[in-house]
Amino acid sequence: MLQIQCPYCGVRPESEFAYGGEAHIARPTDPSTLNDDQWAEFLYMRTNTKGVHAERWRHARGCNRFFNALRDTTSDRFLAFYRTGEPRPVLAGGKP
Amino acid sequence: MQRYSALSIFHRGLSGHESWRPQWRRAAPKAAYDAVIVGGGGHGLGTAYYLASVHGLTNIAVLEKGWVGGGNTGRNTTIIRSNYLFDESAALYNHALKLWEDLSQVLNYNVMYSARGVMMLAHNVHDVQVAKRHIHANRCNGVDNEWLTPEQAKEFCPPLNISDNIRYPVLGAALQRRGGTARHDAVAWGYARAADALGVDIIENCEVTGFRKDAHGAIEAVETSRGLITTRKVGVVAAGNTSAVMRLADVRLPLESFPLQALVSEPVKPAFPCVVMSNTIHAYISQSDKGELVIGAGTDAYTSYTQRGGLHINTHTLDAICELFPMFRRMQMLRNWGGIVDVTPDRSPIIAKTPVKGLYVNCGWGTGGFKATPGSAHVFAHTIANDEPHPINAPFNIERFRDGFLIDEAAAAAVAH
Amino acid sequence: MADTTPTRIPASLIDARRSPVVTRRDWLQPLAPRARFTLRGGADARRAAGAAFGLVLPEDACRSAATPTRAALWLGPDEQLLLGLETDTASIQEGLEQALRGIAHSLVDVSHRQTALEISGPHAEAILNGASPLDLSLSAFPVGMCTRTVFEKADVVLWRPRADTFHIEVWRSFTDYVSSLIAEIGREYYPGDGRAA
Amino acid sequence: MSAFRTATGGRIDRSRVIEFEFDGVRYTGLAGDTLASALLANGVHLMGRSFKYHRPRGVLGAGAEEPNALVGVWRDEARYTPNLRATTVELYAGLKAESQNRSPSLTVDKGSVNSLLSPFIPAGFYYKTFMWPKGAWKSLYEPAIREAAGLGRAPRLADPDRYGNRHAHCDVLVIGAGPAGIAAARAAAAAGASVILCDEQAEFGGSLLADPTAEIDGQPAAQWLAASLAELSAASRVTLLGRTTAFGYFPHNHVGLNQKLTDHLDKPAEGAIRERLWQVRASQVLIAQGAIERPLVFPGNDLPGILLASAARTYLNRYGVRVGEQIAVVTAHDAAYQTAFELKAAGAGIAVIADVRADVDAALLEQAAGLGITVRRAATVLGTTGKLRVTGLVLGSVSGEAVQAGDTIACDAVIMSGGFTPSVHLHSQSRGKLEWQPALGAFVPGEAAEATLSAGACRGVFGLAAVLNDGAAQGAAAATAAGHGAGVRTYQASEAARHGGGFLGALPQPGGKPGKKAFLDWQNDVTTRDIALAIREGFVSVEHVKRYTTNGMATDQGKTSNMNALALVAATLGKPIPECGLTTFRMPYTPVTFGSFAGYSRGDLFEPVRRTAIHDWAREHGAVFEDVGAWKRARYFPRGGEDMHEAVNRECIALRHGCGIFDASTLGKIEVVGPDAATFLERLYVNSWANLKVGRSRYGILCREDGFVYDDGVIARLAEDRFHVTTTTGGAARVYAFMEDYLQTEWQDLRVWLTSITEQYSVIAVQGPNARRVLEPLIEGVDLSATALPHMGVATGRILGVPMRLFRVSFTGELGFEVNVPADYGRAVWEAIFASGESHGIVPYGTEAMHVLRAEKGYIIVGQETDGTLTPDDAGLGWAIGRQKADFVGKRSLARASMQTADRKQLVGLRTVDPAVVLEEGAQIVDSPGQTPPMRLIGHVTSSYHSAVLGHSIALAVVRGGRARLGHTLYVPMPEGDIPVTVTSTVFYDADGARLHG
Repeated sequence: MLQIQCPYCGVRPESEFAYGGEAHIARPTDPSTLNDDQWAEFLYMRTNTKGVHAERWRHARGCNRFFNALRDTTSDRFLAFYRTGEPRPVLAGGKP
Repeated sequence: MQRYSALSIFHRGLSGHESWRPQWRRAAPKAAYDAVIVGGGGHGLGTAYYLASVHGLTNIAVLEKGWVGGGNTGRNTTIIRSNYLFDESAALYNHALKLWEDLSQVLNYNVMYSARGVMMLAHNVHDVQVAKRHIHANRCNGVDNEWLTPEQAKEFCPPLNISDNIRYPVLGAALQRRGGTARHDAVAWGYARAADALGVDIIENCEVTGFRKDAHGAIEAVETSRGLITTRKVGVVAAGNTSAVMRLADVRLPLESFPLQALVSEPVKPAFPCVVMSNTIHAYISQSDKGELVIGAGTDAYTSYTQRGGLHINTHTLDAICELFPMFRRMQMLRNWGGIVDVTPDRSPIIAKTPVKGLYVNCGWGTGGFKATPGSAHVFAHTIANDEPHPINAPFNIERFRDGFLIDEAAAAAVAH
Repeated sequence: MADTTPTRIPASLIDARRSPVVTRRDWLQPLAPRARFTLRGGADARRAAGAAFGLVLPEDACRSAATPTRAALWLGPDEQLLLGLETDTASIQEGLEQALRGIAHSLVDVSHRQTALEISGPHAEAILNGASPLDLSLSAFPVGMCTRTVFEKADVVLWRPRADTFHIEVWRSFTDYVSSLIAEIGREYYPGDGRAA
Repeated sequence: MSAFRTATGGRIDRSRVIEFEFDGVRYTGLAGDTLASALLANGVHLMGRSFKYHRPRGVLGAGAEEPNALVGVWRDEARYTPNLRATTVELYAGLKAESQNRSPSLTVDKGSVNSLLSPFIPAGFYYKTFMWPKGAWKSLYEPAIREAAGLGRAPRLADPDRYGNRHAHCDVLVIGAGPAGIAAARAAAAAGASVILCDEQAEFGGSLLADPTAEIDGQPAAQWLAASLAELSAASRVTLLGRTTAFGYFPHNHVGLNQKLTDHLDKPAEGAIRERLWQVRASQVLIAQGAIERPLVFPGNDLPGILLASAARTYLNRYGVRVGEQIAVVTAHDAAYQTAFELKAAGAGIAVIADVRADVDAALLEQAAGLGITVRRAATVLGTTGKLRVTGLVLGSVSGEAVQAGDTIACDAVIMSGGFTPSVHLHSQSRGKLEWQPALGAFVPGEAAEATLSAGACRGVFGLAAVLNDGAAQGAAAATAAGHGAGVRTYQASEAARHGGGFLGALPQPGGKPGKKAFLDWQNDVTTRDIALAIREGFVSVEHVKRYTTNGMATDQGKTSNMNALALVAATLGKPIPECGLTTFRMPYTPVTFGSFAGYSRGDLFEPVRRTAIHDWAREHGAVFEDVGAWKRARYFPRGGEDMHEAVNRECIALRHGCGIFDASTLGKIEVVGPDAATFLERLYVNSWANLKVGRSRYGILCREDGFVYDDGVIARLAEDRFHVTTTTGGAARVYAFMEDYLQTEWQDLRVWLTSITEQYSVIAVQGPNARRVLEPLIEGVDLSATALPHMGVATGRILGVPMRLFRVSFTGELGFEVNVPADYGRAVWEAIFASGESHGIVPYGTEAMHVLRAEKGYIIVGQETDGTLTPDDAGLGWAIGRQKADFVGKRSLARASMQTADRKQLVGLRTVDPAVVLEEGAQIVDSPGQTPPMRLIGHVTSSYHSAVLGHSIALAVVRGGRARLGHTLYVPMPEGDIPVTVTSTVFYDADGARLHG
């Protein structure tokens, strides 16, 4: 069970959270202007990063807030936690 | 190829087994191949075998970044069944099931396919409806699957707790008698040996690091940790690592990779005759030939490539097993392990051409790829050889996500009211 | 929004207003019915509501403010659980609605949505840790801390009003589960208690 | 007392004699014994049979590493536990144990024929045979193999014992309470850190328990141990957990511990917890698991009576047991000498010390000579004699590459040492790297992946003083890392044993060939020849060797075998050991009981049983319940011996002619409040909401972004800024999460807040032509007339004085109301309505009648008619879509060409040609009769019932291009033949809705 740092409540066990998939995939403001390929890209295509992954979590059984995290999917180590709407942090060493 | 039989073991046993040769050669990569398969698991090795045996393509190589069969092939719970709901799925998995039935003889390698029966439990009215829908659809598709009352289920699987004193009593079960298990390592090794015998190079410790495309964007070479390999056809069968490999060719896929854990108990004398699965209680169990209870459950919640997961997955899997089989409460977990399963949005695989000419992909098997191994390999080989999908895998294309023609086994099974 | 206080409820009905049955023990008690409101909104809503409620609603995460008869529990940056005496339900609601007029917010009566249990005594932490994965030591979970959290397979709000006492707010249909589970865990410490009825 | 028990010494309680049974024979032991030590004290070495060849086996070790002595233990039939290591089973009065994997008995085992056949059943033989005739694998070979395989037998009865669980946090978790662990725990505790110290054994002390002569800080080690433990016990922030194995290292310093609480007790208290799973989250994990002695690999090394030297020392010094009368020692390590000396002092004869090394410390040789013990250097072992017990050791001598045969030394026990393998299991489980230390011939922990430290022998530090000081230093470092600065203290210590030497692989044999029956993995019967065969057949990766030979895959997980096998692989391939790599260490460290993972979760605690406030009334009135998610819902209310169909028919007719009352409390309810609430619903649901008036409600449909129906429910507007949204029972939690997702991450501009009110209200549906008459007398402040409260009208008022939200809605097609009252009043209000309704023919009805009634009206149930692949239009709900809306969730997907095609599966009604035939739900549909598999399937039956009111069966189905097939005949192919059906409208009853608007 991972330990996750909710930006509001602090460090909590994973069982309080719901994983929300890849972060920074904004819903298009006007979906009707997208062609089917572009829409499928929004719906389904994911980077599935092997490495530093920006992802959403919701403190579903806590403060109920969505937030984002950077996690290395090759070690499951979290590298940053940040609130929804904030830009993806630049990690030390310039790794995006 | 050295034929395997009881007699050959006896003969060679008399001379201390000194005369056995390697089951497959330790090949070094050549500069060029007619086709290259990326991924030395069951699906990839099988693909190479069928390319060679069915399509006559023998100047081919299988590239494996680690050791053959070391990925999900060697990490799964070995369940084989074909009782899927949608016609497309039933056709694919049943194609595989037919190949399983004489795979040992075809490969001259005992893969220990054992049709012990796969029983899927229903615990509520919705489960019963879903099970019946499967059974009817399967019957009409020529796939065996039958309904058992709780008493019949208990007769088929004596350890099953069908009393009312459990949280979700068993209301019945769908049984596929032809379903069962096989020996996972043997599948990889058997295909490797048979492919090797047909001239296929199986190259371990060889990681793909890039693709080269020609002026028209078609594949012309694969860059590897062991040098450049020229080829016009590449089939990627890299399971959990597919996204990473395909990214090297700038192909994006609707995939996410999750950790999936499984475990075995200590070996005991025969105590469990079949495979039992429960979607509602979230667990599945069988007993291996060695005597271990083989148990699996759902994935961890998050994407990961670590091949490990949380303790809570184990507690939730085993409380389900103990609820259904309370006599196993004193059994002991011997070994737990993790794999990386690549999951598509509709939980059905992709076996298809890609936007890149000469590049083919076979992925997205999620938690259930082992059972499809021979069928998947067979139709993927067809796709690579002909540059056109086999009718069976035609629906399992990438475009279905754009066009909305999903083959949504998960949604069909798991919506509650 | 309707006034939710019964005006002429027959006595039999008032008696009926009881939480799901929990076997009473020295260390595990069901708490009496109480007034509960979920307030969601911004700091302006919290300021206004606090003034009417008679408390400064906590701005710090997972902290509470309390008087002998009322409490405000921070459940999220935009969510507070307000607790009061059952008999004050109507007056609390009126007061809050009046104070919040013109301020964007959501105030919802959840008095009957959940029940409350009190677990106390020297083993309270250990018993709770039979199902709660949180660090409940006083340094990590000090007096006054509150949080929504997971309790094995149920969601609860856990609040520590005193060092040796926790209150568990739980949705009513999970009360049986949570109280039975606590009783089951507690058997180790209170072997005579048996399992919850 | 037996001849093998020493007169004095050991940590057993000689005043407490304990009776026990092994294979039906009664023995006695002493309090403090393990089953293994007690049997050894009785001269019993033969304790088990191996997995494959059924070879007779004695104990090899004295602890968790034991591969041979596996036994079944039971107090009663329901508490039968197979495969326990006799070396870790603590003796209690009346213990019953039996050996395993033998038939009919341990001394005479039919299966031992496998040993004779061993030349013909080498590693992996089963992959090469049993293939003919096809089908024989399952019917013939597999059953035989299964019967022969397995170890013990599975328990047959439900386990009555209880299991517990505890989550815990600490600054420093110290795993292993030997000298390193204790020194570490003391250091961390002294610094103010909170500490959990666990050890798998009954007694803390580790190696100190078997070393009577060691001294620490000038006092005997036993005294130091007692004082240290007293100090730790007294410390308030230290938790000591004995009989507690750290079995698994999970991500983010989450460690699973298994604590055994009752297995050692004569009579566990009724209801006592047998085992507890500790789930520990530690800031720092300090591993002090020590090292495990390696056996030496030589022909015949598996006979009973051959065991590890360290085990013999433990049996002697901790349990007061000599493992034999005349003991031969084979060693490549100094420590075995001390064991020999101590055994000699305890009265055993030492037949020989055969040292593999040519160069041996002169002091040891001198000491041996002084005791009259012969030492052979540069020795090797060519074989052993004996059948059920070792009787002799065939020695050889090594000179360069040459091996000379030597003499046979008579003995009744052989103790051996190949040196010690640091226990890097947990470090490796945590994904920490391992480093090869050539000087030690061992892997030790390298770079950590988590906040992990190791101390003492498990990281290659040997010698008591060094181990203590390493423990103290690492303990202080762990405390510091956890935020408690600590100074480092040092210990003075002395011990008799020395710590030089070691050997990996197989002892040299004549001709450089692997000898016969030289075992690497005792339990799985893997020999040096199997390894050679695997490599010959091309299995050169260590993982392949492991899988092909099964080396290291037994219940001991290779604790004694992995390093020797690896060395053999490396030697055969001519590669350095570190280049061959090590197989992965997998959780658990030692086998862990399933029940301890399950903990309290069983029966009603397996998952919450959710009951409504009206549940008890329903139960008292004979309801039969069904599980819907975690809820219990009343399915039907049988009267006087009715079966379900009779009850449902009666309930339906009573409702359509009079009135029915239904508990709809489980439906999800969300209060959506805020100035932008209407805008929010407008964006989310497919329907229009802006134009919904206060006091009115509307049936809403929610799609996912992929355009498929996700949920549905009635949504009422209570105020301009307040909506009462209902969801399906199963959808409550996920719709709430879905809404929060859009609010928090996509539409942060909206001022809207959600509150779940599912459980705030009891929802009582009162349906039927008499519904108004039933409710009217009870209600205040609401005019129930059709004009004041028309269909889909919503009002607030009071019922019996209780505040109420009243919905004029119908899921039956009749005049209907849903009364929402605060849940604590639910039952009382229900009873009052029921009483009021008795003169109007009211009946309670359950979910089954509800399903029939709604199907008669063609109302869908999400999850039954829909399955995640149907669009609103497919489900016949296209009318609900707000056509003017620029966007809503799913709209773009619905615009794809594939969503518009005429052959999509569409919801239709079906009538069977024979009105008495009720189709089976899930049955498939074809458009021509007489098809054979594979058929062209065009749809399936989603709902099917007998309609008592209509007097015929009805069904809903999804059919390709269904709406264009209205009036067509289709076929439902069943095993008994095709059932012809006619495609109809989905509405079977009251098509113009007159009753609804009554």
